[in-house]
Amino acid sequence: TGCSSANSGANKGGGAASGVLTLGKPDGPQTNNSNPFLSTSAGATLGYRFMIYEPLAMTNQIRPADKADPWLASDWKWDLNFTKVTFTLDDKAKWADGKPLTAEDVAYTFELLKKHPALNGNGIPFDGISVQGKKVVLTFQDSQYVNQNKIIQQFIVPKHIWKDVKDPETWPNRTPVGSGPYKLKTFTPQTTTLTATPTYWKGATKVKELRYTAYNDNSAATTALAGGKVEWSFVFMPNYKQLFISKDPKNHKLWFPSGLGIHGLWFNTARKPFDNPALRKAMAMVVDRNAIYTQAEATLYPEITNPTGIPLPAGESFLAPEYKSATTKPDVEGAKKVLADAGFKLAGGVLKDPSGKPVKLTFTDPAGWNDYITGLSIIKDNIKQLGIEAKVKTQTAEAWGADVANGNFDATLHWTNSGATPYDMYQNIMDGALLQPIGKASQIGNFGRFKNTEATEALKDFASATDDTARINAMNTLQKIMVEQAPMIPTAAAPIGAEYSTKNWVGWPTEADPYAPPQHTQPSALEIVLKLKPAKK
Amino acid sequence: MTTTDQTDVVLEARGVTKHFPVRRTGRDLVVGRRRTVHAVDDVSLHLRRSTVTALVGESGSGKSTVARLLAQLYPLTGGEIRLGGQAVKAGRGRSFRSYVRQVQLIFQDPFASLNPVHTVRYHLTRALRIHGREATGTELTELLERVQLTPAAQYLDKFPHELSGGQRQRVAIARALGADPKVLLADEPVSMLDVSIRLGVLNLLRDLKERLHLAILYITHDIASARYFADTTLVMYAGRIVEGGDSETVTQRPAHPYTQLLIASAPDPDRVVAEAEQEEAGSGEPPSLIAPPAGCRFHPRCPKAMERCRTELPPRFELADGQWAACWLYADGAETTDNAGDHEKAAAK
Amino acid sequence: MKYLLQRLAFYLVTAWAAITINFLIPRMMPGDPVQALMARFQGQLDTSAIASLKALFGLDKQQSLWQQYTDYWSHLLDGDLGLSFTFFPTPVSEVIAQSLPWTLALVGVTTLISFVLGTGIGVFTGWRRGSWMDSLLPVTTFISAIPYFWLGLIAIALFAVKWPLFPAAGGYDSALVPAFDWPFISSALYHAALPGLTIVLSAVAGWILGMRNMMVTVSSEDYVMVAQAKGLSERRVMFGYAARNAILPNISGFALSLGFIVGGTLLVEMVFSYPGIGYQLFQGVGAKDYPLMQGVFLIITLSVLAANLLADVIYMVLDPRTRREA
Amino acid sequence: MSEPVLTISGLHVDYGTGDDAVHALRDIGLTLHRGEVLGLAGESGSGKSTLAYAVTRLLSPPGVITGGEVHYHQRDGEALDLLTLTAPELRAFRWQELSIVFQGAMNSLNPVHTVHSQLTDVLKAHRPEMKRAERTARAVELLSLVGISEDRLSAYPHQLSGGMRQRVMIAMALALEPEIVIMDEPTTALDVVMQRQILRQLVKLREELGFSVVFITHDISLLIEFSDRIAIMYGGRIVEEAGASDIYRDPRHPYSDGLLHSFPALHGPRRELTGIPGSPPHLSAMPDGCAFHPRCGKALDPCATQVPVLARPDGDGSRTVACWLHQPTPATVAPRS
Amino acid sequence: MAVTAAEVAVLDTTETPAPSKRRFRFLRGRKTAVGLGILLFFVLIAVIGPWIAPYDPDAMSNELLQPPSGAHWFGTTQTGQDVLSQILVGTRGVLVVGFVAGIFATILSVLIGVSAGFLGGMADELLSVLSNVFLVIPGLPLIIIIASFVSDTGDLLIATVIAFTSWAWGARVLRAQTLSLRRRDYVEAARATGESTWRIILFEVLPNLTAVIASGFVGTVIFAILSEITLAFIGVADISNWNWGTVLFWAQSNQALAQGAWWWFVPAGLCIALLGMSLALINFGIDEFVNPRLRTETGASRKVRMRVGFTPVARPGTPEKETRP
Ligand SMILES: Nc1ncnc2c1ncn2[C@@H]1O[C@H](COP(=O)(O)OP(=O)(O)OP(=O)(O)O)[C@@H](O)[C@H]1O
Ligand SMILES: Nc1ncnc2c1ncn2[C@@H]1O[C@H](COP(=O)(O)OP(=O)(O)OP(=O)(O)O)[C@@H](O)[C@H]1O
Ligand SMILES: [Mg+2]
Ligand SMILES: [Mg+2]
Repeated sequence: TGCSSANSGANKGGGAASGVLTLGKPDGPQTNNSNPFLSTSAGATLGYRFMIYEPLAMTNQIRPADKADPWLASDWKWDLNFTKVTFTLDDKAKWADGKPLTAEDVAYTFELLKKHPALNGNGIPFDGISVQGKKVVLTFQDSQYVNQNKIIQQFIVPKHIWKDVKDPETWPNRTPVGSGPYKLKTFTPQTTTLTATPTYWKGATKVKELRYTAYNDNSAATTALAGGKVEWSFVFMPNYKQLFISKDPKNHKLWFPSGLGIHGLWFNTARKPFDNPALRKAMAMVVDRNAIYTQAEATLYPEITNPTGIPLPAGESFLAPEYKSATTKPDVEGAKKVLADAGFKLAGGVLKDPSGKPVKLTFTDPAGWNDYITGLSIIKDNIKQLGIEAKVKTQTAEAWGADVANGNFDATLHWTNSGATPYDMYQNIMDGALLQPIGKASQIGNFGRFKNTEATEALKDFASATDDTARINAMNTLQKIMVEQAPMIPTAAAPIGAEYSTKNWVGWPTEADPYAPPQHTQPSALEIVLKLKPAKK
Repeated sequence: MTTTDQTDVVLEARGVTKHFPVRRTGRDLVVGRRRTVHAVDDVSLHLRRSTVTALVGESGSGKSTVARLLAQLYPLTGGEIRLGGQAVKAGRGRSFRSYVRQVQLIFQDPFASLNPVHTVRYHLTRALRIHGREATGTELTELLERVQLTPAAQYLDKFPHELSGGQRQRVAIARALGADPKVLLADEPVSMLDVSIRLGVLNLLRDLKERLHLAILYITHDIASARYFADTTLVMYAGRIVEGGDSETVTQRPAHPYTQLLIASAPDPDRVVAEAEQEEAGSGEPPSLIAPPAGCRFHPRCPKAMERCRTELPPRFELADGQWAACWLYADGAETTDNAGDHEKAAAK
Repeated sequence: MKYLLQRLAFYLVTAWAAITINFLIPRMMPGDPVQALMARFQGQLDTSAIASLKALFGLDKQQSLWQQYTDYWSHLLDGDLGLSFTFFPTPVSEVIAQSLPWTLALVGVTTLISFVLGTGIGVFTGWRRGSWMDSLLPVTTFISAIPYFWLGLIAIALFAVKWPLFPAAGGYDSALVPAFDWPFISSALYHAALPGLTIVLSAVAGWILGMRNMMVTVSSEDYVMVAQAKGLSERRVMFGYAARNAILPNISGFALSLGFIVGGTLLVEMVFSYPGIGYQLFQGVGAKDYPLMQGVFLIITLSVLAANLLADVIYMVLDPRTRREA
Repeated sequence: MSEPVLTISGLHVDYGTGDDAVHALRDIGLTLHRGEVLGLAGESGSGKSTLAYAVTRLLSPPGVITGGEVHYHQRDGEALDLLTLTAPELRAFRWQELSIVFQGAMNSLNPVHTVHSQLTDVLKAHRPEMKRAERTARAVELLSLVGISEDRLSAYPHQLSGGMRQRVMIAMALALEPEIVIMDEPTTALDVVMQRQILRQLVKLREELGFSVVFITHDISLLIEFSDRIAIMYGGRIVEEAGASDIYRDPRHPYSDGLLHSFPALHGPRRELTGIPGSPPHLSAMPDGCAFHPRCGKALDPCATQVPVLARPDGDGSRTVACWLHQPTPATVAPRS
Repeated sequence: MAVTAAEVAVLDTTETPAPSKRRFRFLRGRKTAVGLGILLFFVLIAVIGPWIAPYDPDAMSNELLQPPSGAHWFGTTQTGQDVLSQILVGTRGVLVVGFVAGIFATILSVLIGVSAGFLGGMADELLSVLSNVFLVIPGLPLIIIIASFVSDTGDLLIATVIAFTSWAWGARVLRAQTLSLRRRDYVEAARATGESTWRIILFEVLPNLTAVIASGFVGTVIFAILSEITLAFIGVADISNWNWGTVLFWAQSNQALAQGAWWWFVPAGLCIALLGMSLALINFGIDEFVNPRLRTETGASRKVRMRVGFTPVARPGTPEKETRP
């Protein structure tokens, strides 16, 4: 920037004719930082890091069980019960500066992660890293079954550039060089522009320029989307039909599929009477997930229809046989029966626990998280039918975060981790290995202090099992515990969605063609961009 | 009238000095200099029972400062104050209260010295209570009657703004009397009042002096009223008392050139004829009190200044009839001759 | 001169106290930047990233508060404000450098405009008291009582969405690169128009009222009367005598408001998605970004102090009474 | 001293309008002759300043002139009705023909402009043909006229002493050599020495330049000494007007008489001081009839109900007084018991 | 800046008496009356709001985002809540925070400002530095930070925080005032009569500061209300407590304006502006009381136009001659 003619030739606005695709995100002004390893960089926040740095393989988070597409690696092979993986690189791959992309680069990238825990965001316990000709071999101490997708979708950085970097943790990487189809053209806090590299090894892209604009908040981003200023974005908007679709019903589209992460009401199972599974289960039985879906989540967060909490269709293949066709319909009578069986008494509209104390609880969540608060209000109404009196209390995000970690809450809406299998979310909810006493911060997971050795065992089995049957058994056990004990009531799936416009570009992933989650900050965004074609006028 | 015996003296100032520090400037800090306003220097005076002593002088000559020093509102820089023959040094609290019970100050401006938010009743009640006296209706009525505000009931619940200037000044005086003092220090008690009501207040003060045998210090810049109202008159110039004596004598036969200038300048309907003669009387402005002139402070303006005046501070020279002046003109012969006419001649030299 | 020196010493003490408080406040807050970051991603960032982020931000080492404080000062004196957490590893000074100019330009210019405009109108309304202009006062009061963000949002709804005369967000067209050329500058001006207008509208009322009141007060001063008695032209009396004296307190008010430019713009920037420093601070607070918060606070504190000093100087220049010769 | 230069007749001034208006001046009639010093006395609040400002329409809001006429007689004999002048005409008239020295010099000088600028801007406004250097020269001349050295030209008001400020004001008033100078208590804030100096200077200047002076004060002894004629005001009206020595020797109105017996003399025999009982009325609660009657020892019956007009007392052509004691009364004249 | 004007104005009020009976006379006058009227209206709503609210402000219904109608005067929200009820119920929070903060801040500013002014010397220097530090620290960001570090952001806490960050202006003005009062004759006179220091401060000085304190109080209330609403709007304060700011918060986060639901957004804003205006008018009244020159209602009627330097001539009968420049 800075030269006086910088803008003389610039054409305004996006459009297929000019080859520009405009993207937007409501995260505020950015700083010039394209270090792909840092989730705080502009590259990560806006998502353009994946347009520059390519993964070894392209996984599909919304179909995690499908086999990943080869990308930089033409092939990969897991051996020895997922303690060893061998990557074979695609010969054609080369860096944007013309240098070939070699196994050395791949090994260097993994070395970097191993050497700098600060960069190893997925916390993969790398062990042996070796180059064997065109192959790269990684070995691990333990089975990496549950981490397999995280490992194969690792993006690769060029060794010839990174080896001179003194401190990769604080390097802003202002002129990023990757193997991807784009390179950074200009950076300003408000807008980052990427331009296509003509020499991309997979062949030229149709989209010649990507323009990422940072908006300060949702409403500004929504306004931009509605007005066609931004063609691809993901923003939570209430009433998207009116705010977005209705502005151009033919072209304005949105799709919010989910992966294997969910949101739900976490109980503090170390507190009485929520340590009683019957009580939790009864509550789970009356929660109206559909109301949450329509009123709290504005139909943007996919509804969870299965009592196991596994979002569909992403987790279809993991469902235990007994829950294959189960659905969640509020069942007040059933719930009352469960309670009565467990010794709870309903008298005068007030539920009393077996010891005779009325059941009361306080829901907490940060002020300002509207969807959560609305969701809590709905649950509050739902459980009133059981005679349970709930209060919704808001806190500051900080205080709430601390309270949740320390186990200082009754029940709260919170999210889970997600991964290639439901393991990540279940582990997050019920892993006894993560259990901390109340008052001691548990940041990694199991905020609800769920103590169940069966669950802990099943989780361990699933992660380290040597064969699929063992894994299926473990997974079925977990689902059973989830349904029977309800350590947490799933309320909505975590979407990986986006709004986009087909006015200038077509080829977006859709319900019918779910080749990738549509979000532009995900690794698969690259796949989408490569598939985009100018719309026919 | 002139030399009453010492027992009559109620309040006495001996060589009282007050210097105010001046806010220091950056340069002062560098040079290490500490400058002061010499507001009052070496002032001695006696206030006697049943006597009005006038203190006259131009604006800024230090009259109010003397009054406040006598009221112990400021700490002294030097000298001492004796009440009933005892040197006093009132600090705060109890000793200060017992001092102000005997010495009360009346301020120049009756519009400013009564708190606008309080009634007459409040002002008087406080004055009585502070000095440990009952503040019943009769006491208050009596107090108001003493200053001729009758019927008292009509005034008790009034706010200052509902009273005329003269009435306010009376309330201020009543408040001072509430302490049942021996000494009243009246700092220009009438200068803010309308011409037609001044006299009433002055007459009241004189009446109080006679009835209650108060010692009154009457501060004014109006030398004619000093003649009318005071028994003795002191003339102040630039922080020093330059002349003193019986009021009639001081006003009719001023000894100090400054007093002469003052009297020559005062408006006087009878003057008309004598206009031309006084043409050459002194002029110029009063000196800076931060760096007062050496010697006699009046010498830069004095038409009769001599060499000695510039360097040496003139002491008091006693003249006839108890009159005295701090002026070198009277250095010789003052002690030898009792002839009052003499100093007139000396002054004319 | 003495006056200035005295003020300077006073400012140094104030600055020290303010900076110390700036240092302490963020540290007294609960939560930590990593937790805040996790909450921002709501599950899209795995909990396994916590350890790596802690290592990244250097939060895994324990240091006494005193140690941190002395470090803070020694870094500060080196001009090092640390690395921002939100934008790790961008130095705070860079975050500030890229956002401050926008704030200064937009709010600075509009503050100046509203001051000049408001003072001007205030001079006339105060001078012509009892004219129809007095009936504007309630309207002005009403406008000045409207919360700024509300006005801004209504303005966007009307003039950017319903009748798209102005852009709704941003500091310039996203197709452009900041540079000293016409396309960029015109675009920046165009984008500044709506936020600018709303700022002026909501700020001008205060100046009008203040100036009017001073004008009325000064108009009945004897020297204004003397000027009228001297038969001077109305212009000379109004400006040379009345306004010249009436403006003194307003000028120092203006200088003070210059100091608050940096701190007071949060809502403008939020509402109009303006890339300025106020929004940056807001984000920093949300993200527990101590270095950024401290940095912005430092800038605010220093600019307020500088503005105060400026006010003193201006006052000294304009009011000969404060210009005491030593 | 016969030729009038300013005649005021039937002047009424209110503060405010409508029901809560305060009648500050009532039916004022007064003539100023060329070259004379007319003293205006009366206690504070009696309307002296109001009268001075009303004449040039300088009353600040809410002052309103509600009646009467003010005529200025030019040298060529033509009369100018000051109350009908338009703003530009008024501006041209002011200072050129009539200048004012305001009460309290502290506030009359603009604190942010130098003496020089305040002295010359009036020249700039009225003598546009003058050059800058000429204006400065004139400013120097004016200062020397009142005995201030020219190096004070660049000083700001706060750098001058009270006396100097007052003298600067006087110099300024004389800048255009006007016909009339109105001085509103020009010396109250000063001590007697300074006061005499300034007044002496003024008398000298008047002899040189020949302007007329309206001199306002409530210090009656000062007036008697310095003025040719004296008008005494009470409660918004003029109650007596006569030559200075006439008033001194033989005051006709009981209020004038009271005034003269309220201040002690410095010389001569100690006079009997009687003073005036009671206190001045408040304008908003003015007694009916003669405003002075509640304090008057000689009040007659009509005094309480009927306002006496300014009339010549029997057998004296040079003075006027507004008192039922000195004029044929409409009703029976009987002293009240 | 109204504050500056007041500050300057009050310095020359030696001549204005503020007697006790008339101490609150600044509450008279047309502007003040209008202001008080509006304020009283809102106070009334604050008291009875929850009773007269036609619906439970939290209750969701199926009438989603309905424009104003007979059933819902101010329309409904995204979740079918009644906007009018939210505003009625929310009035209390606004006023409570405004007034509690105003009272706290005023007490602080009186304590610090008056002691600094009266005691002088070292105490003055220290207290001045203290209030200047609080002036220098940016208010809103500081409030955001403090508010975000306490776990329970209820009304009272928000009020305390606002009070804590907004007393400094008042303290400064009061200090200047006290400095000028300290040397007044009646204070000296009280001392000369033998009054103790604390009695002088309490009974001689403080009552004379009533107007200044009142004006500072009203100013702080305005500031507190705007701050509170801003905090609620940006989601720092507890948005489950209804006040006008939370109404705006929900409206904004549901993009009411973009959805065309102006009825959700406009009433709260207008209420704030109205309340703010009423307080500003009261302050005007106080300013006019302190500095009578500021009065607009100078008794001037339509007929007579007052103008500085050109006294109008209005002889009864004769029409006024226009005096244009
Ligand atoms: N508190 C103070 N600090 C500094 N200087 C002071 C103080 N009080 C008085 N002075 C100075 O002391 C000198 C004498 O003042 P004082 O008030 O005693 O004079 P005064 O004779 O009463 O004058 P006036 O007739 O105007 O009342 C003046 O120069 C004044 O400026
Ligand atoms: N703005 C005003 N509003 C109402 N009444 C006023 C106003 N200005 C003056 N007055 C009243 O008009 C009367 C005359 O005032 P004026 O100033 O003319 O008196 P003065 O004789 O000059 O008194 P002083 O000797 O104190 O200067 C006073 O009673 C005063 O209260
Ligand atoms: Mg004095
Ligand atoms: Mg006057």
